[in-house]
Amino acid sequence: MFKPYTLQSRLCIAGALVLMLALPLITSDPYIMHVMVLVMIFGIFASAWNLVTGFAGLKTFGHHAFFGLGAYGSALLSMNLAISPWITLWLGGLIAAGAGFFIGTPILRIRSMAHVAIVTLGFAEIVRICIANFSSVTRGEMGLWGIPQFEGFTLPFAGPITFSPADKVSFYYLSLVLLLLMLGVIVCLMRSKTGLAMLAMRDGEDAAESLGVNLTRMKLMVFGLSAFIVGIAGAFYAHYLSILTPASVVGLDLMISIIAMVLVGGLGTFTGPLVGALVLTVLIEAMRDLESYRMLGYGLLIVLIVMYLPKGLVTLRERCFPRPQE
Amino acid sequence: AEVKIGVVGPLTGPAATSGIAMRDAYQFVADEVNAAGGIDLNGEKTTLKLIFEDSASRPEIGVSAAQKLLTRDNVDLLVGDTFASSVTIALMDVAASYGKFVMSGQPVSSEIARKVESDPKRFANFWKASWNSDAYAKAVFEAVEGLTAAGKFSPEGKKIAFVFEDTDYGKSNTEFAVPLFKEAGWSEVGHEAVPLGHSDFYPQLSKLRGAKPDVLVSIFTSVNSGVALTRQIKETGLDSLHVAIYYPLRPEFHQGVGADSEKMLWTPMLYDPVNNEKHKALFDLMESKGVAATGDHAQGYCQFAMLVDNLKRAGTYEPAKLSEAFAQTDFDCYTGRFVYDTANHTPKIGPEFLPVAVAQV
Amino acid sequence: MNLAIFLEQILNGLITGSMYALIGSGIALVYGTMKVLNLAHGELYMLGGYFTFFLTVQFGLPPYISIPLAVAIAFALGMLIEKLTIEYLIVRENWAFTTIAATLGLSIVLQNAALLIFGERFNTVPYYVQGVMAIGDIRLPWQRVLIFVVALAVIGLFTWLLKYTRLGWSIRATAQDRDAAQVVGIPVRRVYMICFGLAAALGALAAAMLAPINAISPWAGIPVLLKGFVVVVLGGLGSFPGAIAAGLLLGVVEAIGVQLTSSEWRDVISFTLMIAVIWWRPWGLFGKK
Amino acid sequence: MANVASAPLLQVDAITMIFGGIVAIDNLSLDVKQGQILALMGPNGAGKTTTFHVIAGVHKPTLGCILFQGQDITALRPDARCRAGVARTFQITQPFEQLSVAENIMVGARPYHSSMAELRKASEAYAHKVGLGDKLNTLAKGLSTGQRKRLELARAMATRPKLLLMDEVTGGVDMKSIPGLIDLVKTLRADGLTIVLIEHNMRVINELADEAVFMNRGARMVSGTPHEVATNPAVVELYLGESADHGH
Amino acid sequence: MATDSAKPMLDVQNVNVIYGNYQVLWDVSMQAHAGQVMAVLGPNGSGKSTILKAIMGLTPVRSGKVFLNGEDITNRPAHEMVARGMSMVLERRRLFTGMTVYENVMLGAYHHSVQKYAKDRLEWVESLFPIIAERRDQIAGKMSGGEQQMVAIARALMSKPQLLLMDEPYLGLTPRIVQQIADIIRKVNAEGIAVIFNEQNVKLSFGISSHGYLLESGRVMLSGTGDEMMNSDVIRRVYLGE
Ligand SMILES: Nc1ncnc2c1ncn2[C@@H]1O[C@H](COP(=O)(O)OP(=O)(O)OP(=O)(O)O)[C@@H](O)[C@H]1O
Ligand SMILES: Nc1ncnc2c1ncn2[C@@H]1O[C@H](COP(=O)(O)OP(=O)(O)OP(=O)(O)O)[C@@H](O)[C@H]1O
Ligand SMILES: CC(C)C[C@H](N)C(=O)O
Ligand SMILES: [Mg+2]
Ligand SMILES: [Mg+2]
Repeated sequence: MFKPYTLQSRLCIAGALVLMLALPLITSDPYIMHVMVLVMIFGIFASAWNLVTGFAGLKTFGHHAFFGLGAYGSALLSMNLAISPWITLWLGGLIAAGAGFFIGTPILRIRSMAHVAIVTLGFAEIVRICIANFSSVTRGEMGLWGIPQFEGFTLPFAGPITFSPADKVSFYYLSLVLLLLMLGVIVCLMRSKTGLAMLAMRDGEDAAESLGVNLTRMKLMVFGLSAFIVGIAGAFYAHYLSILTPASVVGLDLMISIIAMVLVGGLGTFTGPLVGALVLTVLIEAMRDLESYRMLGYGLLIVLIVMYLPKGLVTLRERCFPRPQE
Repeated sequence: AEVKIGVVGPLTGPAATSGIAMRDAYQFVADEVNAAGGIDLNGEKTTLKLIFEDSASRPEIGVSAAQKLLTRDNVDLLVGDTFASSVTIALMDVAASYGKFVMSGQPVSSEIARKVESDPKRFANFWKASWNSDAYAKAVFEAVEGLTAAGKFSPEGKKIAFVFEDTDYGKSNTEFAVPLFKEAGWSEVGHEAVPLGHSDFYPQLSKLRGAKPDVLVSIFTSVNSGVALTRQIKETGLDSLHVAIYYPLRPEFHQGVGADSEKMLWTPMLYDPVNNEKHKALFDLMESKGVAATGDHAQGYCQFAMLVDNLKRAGTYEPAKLSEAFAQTDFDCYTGRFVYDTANHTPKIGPEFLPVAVAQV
Repeated sequence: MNLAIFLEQILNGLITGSMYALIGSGIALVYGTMKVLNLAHGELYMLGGYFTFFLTVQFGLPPYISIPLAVAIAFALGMLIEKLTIEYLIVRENWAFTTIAATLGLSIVLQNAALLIFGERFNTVPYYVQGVMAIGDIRLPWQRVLIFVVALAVIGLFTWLLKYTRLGWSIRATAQDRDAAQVVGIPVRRVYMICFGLAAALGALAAAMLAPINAISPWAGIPVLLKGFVVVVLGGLGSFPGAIAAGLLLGVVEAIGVQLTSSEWRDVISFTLMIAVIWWRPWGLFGKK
Repeated sequence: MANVASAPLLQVDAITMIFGGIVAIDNLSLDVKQGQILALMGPNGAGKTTTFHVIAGVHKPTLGCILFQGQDITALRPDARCRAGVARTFQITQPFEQLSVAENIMVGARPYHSSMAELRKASEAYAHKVGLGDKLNTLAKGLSTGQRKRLELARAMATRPKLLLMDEVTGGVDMKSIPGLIDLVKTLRADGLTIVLIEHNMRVINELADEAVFMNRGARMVSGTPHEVATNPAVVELYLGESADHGH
Repeated sequence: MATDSAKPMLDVQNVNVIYGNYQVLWDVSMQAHAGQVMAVLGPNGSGKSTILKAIMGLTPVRSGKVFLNGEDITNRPAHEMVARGMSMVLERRRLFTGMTVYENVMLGAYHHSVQKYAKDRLEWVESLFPIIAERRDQIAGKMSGGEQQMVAIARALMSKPQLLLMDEPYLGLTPRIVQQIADIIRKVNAEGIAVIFNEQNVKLSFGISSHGYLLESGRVMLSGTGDEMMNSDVIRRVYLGE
């Protein structure tokens, strides 16, 4: 993880980037664009969850709270205070980060994985119920709609860019920019000394502490950052789909599918969450033809992937082309 | 020729019961129509092709489904969601931006109607096939008033309590009912929202026994909750008048509670094949093709038949023309007569339209 | 609020709590011994409910035969599932997460298999014992009393089993160090299988006891799982007496929460309680540091 | 006698540590002077490791306090003590299993290098010093007992401490490498490092320690030069047994 | 001293062990006879622990065979070994850290074929290590390093093994206890039990062992009797670094 990029990996990254940039030129089928936008939203979410769980070793099951807070926060700010979604996007992230610090504090003391999982899950349930119950503000389960879209603008060469449900391509590029930005933050962090200290904390808190790693600061930092990123993803989702219901953005279902993505893709790797988000989102769409067998097949595939590729899909390459031990 | 109709509804997840029933009912109608050679559209005999997609009751999955139907399958019109209001609200926008005609199925949320009213131009080609959430509230209120007037029921303290499912459905019903009763001098002594599928009501019932309401209104989509509440009311000996919304129309309810449902009121009496001859006719019709029809089937059947009828009258699936036909709908079906309120694209309710009937067991 | 209602609420809470405890105990068994967070426990519960339903309602067997039978089937099914999936994963190095993923996948599979096989309808089972127990103003059906008694008895039995039997020792030893357990002659693979089977049996028993109250459907397992987890964590992982106490506590807090505020805040109250407890005692109410 | 003026680098001031009913440390005081190597000896369960835990901040002592460079550090967390200059190894080794040997050491050396490449180079140098030069890219979970002990030492050294606490670092290390480790420690001392070590290997103690403290049941029993301690009849009886020459 | 030298109790033939794609053992062969104490020597990382684990069945053997009393036990699960009379002290103590000392020790006699010895043996190990009786109900993981090592050894002795594998049994123990354990090894050995152990200190090793093998980089470099080994140049060079 801390070695310089090899030529091969540079080429892979460049290739993937070019492909992502060029995709709308190949096909601008709105359905494909829509699925890809979802892939990228979930990719951001999954990467941020992987940051706390895979890299920092804090096994939380409650990150959907931050997604929901980001989404509702941004939506309500832009609706009620008439602030541009371009700004509330970041405010949504900040709200989520605040909540991240808040719930990060009690879990500082907890070392058992299951406890962290349950405490965060409980917190997310509290958030969901509160959003559902304060229906005078959030309209509760009836769903918040009428969320403003991003304002359009004019790009020097490309002409006017607009954001409406039919403009999938502009959403595609916007989400791609966000994804790259967030991913850049995560990669830079993890390849830095802070990242190293974080991995050390994951593998042994006592030893890390004895080597000068401030666990409290580290945990709060990573929790806040990850919540911020998830909050941004949530805020983008709100302005993209323009309907929010507590069950769909703070529901356990959402968290479960994110967890599945990361585990299937490969926990504790950079590409794993992205691969997982891509594969599972596309898979669940591709299996629409299986009709009532769809979810059955989906679950079965998760089990099989986990059993035969226990470190996730990202290890597939090494499976196929094993590299000699150095 | 063939007209492609995309249908989005919950085929998995906790609402799958209804979603699957809706799917079967729609297909039933389509098969009937196709067996008769189809309908005349744009001057051609046209058969109906239904393409179903799952929404799992989740907006983003529903939007994906709609997106796929509209672009991949290139459907000519869309029905969605067949059951969940939140999905309908989400895909209204998507569909509007493609300029296709959209009808929703069972969703009742008044938010949908409100959204139509908020931007009539944008949603000119969206029509709702079920009434608004306030319908039940009115029905309950009128039923209680009616019983009192007839001297069959005497509310001493005029106290009312609600136990409802913590969903859009449960909450909005309660929200509409409370002011009606309050205006008539009632006071609300219980307001208990429980999670979907909840089944242990002892704490709520203990609390209510202390509050002694005259009327207890319960609102669930999950039959499980309905059965449990009804039974536990009996067990704990709470003697309020129990008015149940929606869930008793599911056959499992009667299986589950047996005699414990005595004396309770329920609405909507959408479907009662035992006592209602029209419903019986529909039941027999579907039974002959091997479908054991439930209330969901009945609604699905009539909603879709109404859509087909409108297609026939419009002679095209072109959105503007079809919407014109919808505005003039007057379609009599087994469950009632569809006539639209053109202000909010919602079918009218009432004895002469779609009856939101109240019945006593 | 007068005293009678207060007492009645505590009683309600105790009974609900005993159900939570029964559900939590299966999760606690697997987590406490195998360190596997079994996300498919809810589905094992759900299947147990279906077995009970079919044996009792469809085949008309009396409950004292159908319930043990359903529990036995669940035991076998649990062992089979373990044999087919967990067994391969648990020997690998990153098992803590792969097992979560696998049980997550399994839960989706089982839910949808149940949907395909049993259909989407809700099914109920008649009460096993009829009649209502009345003490003064308080009325409780015997069915609920039965649940309470069974829950306490079963969890008591398991506590004893883990602490004092050879099987119990081997389960605990395997949990702590797989290699060391093998070295002293414990057949760890079989222990894992039995463990998972027992957990499935506990889930099925919970479902069988609750089937007359909670209808059975393919989705019946989901809400159950969450409450089960809360109980397990609150009570201290892997601690059976802890699971009982936490279950009862949670039940009582919920009931009183309903009494004092309204039902929509019930879960907020119980989760806040949980977080507070864990903040105060991170190892749970009864677990060890 | 010589440096009356210079206060000790580390002062363990009358600490007592009680776990449940077990008194692990019983009113123990230690003074460790700058540049000194102090050996902590004692039978199994005497409280040596616990003393290290208390100095390094893993446990807060039930009674007493710890002074480092004249400052009371009893309230500091372990990471703050590390930054203040206290490093330690673990008797029951705790490598970061998913990180490579080089990365393990890099964690310790973090504060001293701004670029990752430099950090890595510095860490590799430490690995070579303890004899792990051929295992740089092996994940720590694949290390053998002796290799783990070496890694502990390298990691602690990489924090560039003022005070190094070594808990049985040579236990499990092969005999061939022990002289090298002894030399390594000697050069560390020559660079001004102060060391407290726990050892059961008398040869290592004799070669390295300026002073030895023999603990029993949590309290200081005998102290003096290593030779004095090793020849004390009570120590022989309690600790060394018949063959007092064990380990030579 | 060796009885029936024709038929070794344990016969390891050309064992290869590979972790991932790193080969740890290369064609290792060794024999042990009943009543023999055998030392496995070698620098760190030479594969001493690995060969013991391979014999016990804790590490998969890629190729080669392990025979116990003439029976092929290659890659048989470890728990069966107890019934066949084998027992092992794992490296780095490996106790059931969350269970009590008593439970740890008693689990040593878990297997039904050895359960009958449990009571007598418990008394015996308690007399060897008084700390076991003193700390009966302490959680094993909270003991000191040396105390844990004693519990680990006691646990291995509980099953009255025929062949005892000990991986660095002296690690972290004070000299006095080391002597005590050496005495124990001698004593059990006198009852006809074979002991294979792995220890860094050559003198200590050959104080009690009759025979030894020297491993280097996963290969057997040398084997022979204690005296032969002690005086060999290879040992001096490879192992003692002299
Ligand atoms: N966390 C704890 N809880 C309870 N008892 C403990 C704990 N830590 C240590 N002890 C006890 O305190 C005593 C001292 O332990 P310590 O680890 O300091 O011994 P030591 O001198 O390092 O011994 P060794 O040479 O065996 O490593 C031991 O009897 C041990 O059982
Ligand atoms: N899981 C593993 N993955 C990769 N390499 C491993 C693994 N386990 C052991 N090794 C390597 O195999 C070699 C032999 O290890 P082993 O534990 O047998 O050594 P040892 O002779 O017991 O050493 P020591 O004296 O330090 O205990 C070591 O170099 C070690 O790094
Ligand atoms: C009664 C049901 C048909 C209501 C439906 N769940 C909705 O969302 O509106
Ligand atoms: Mg120690
Ligand atoms: Mg070793």
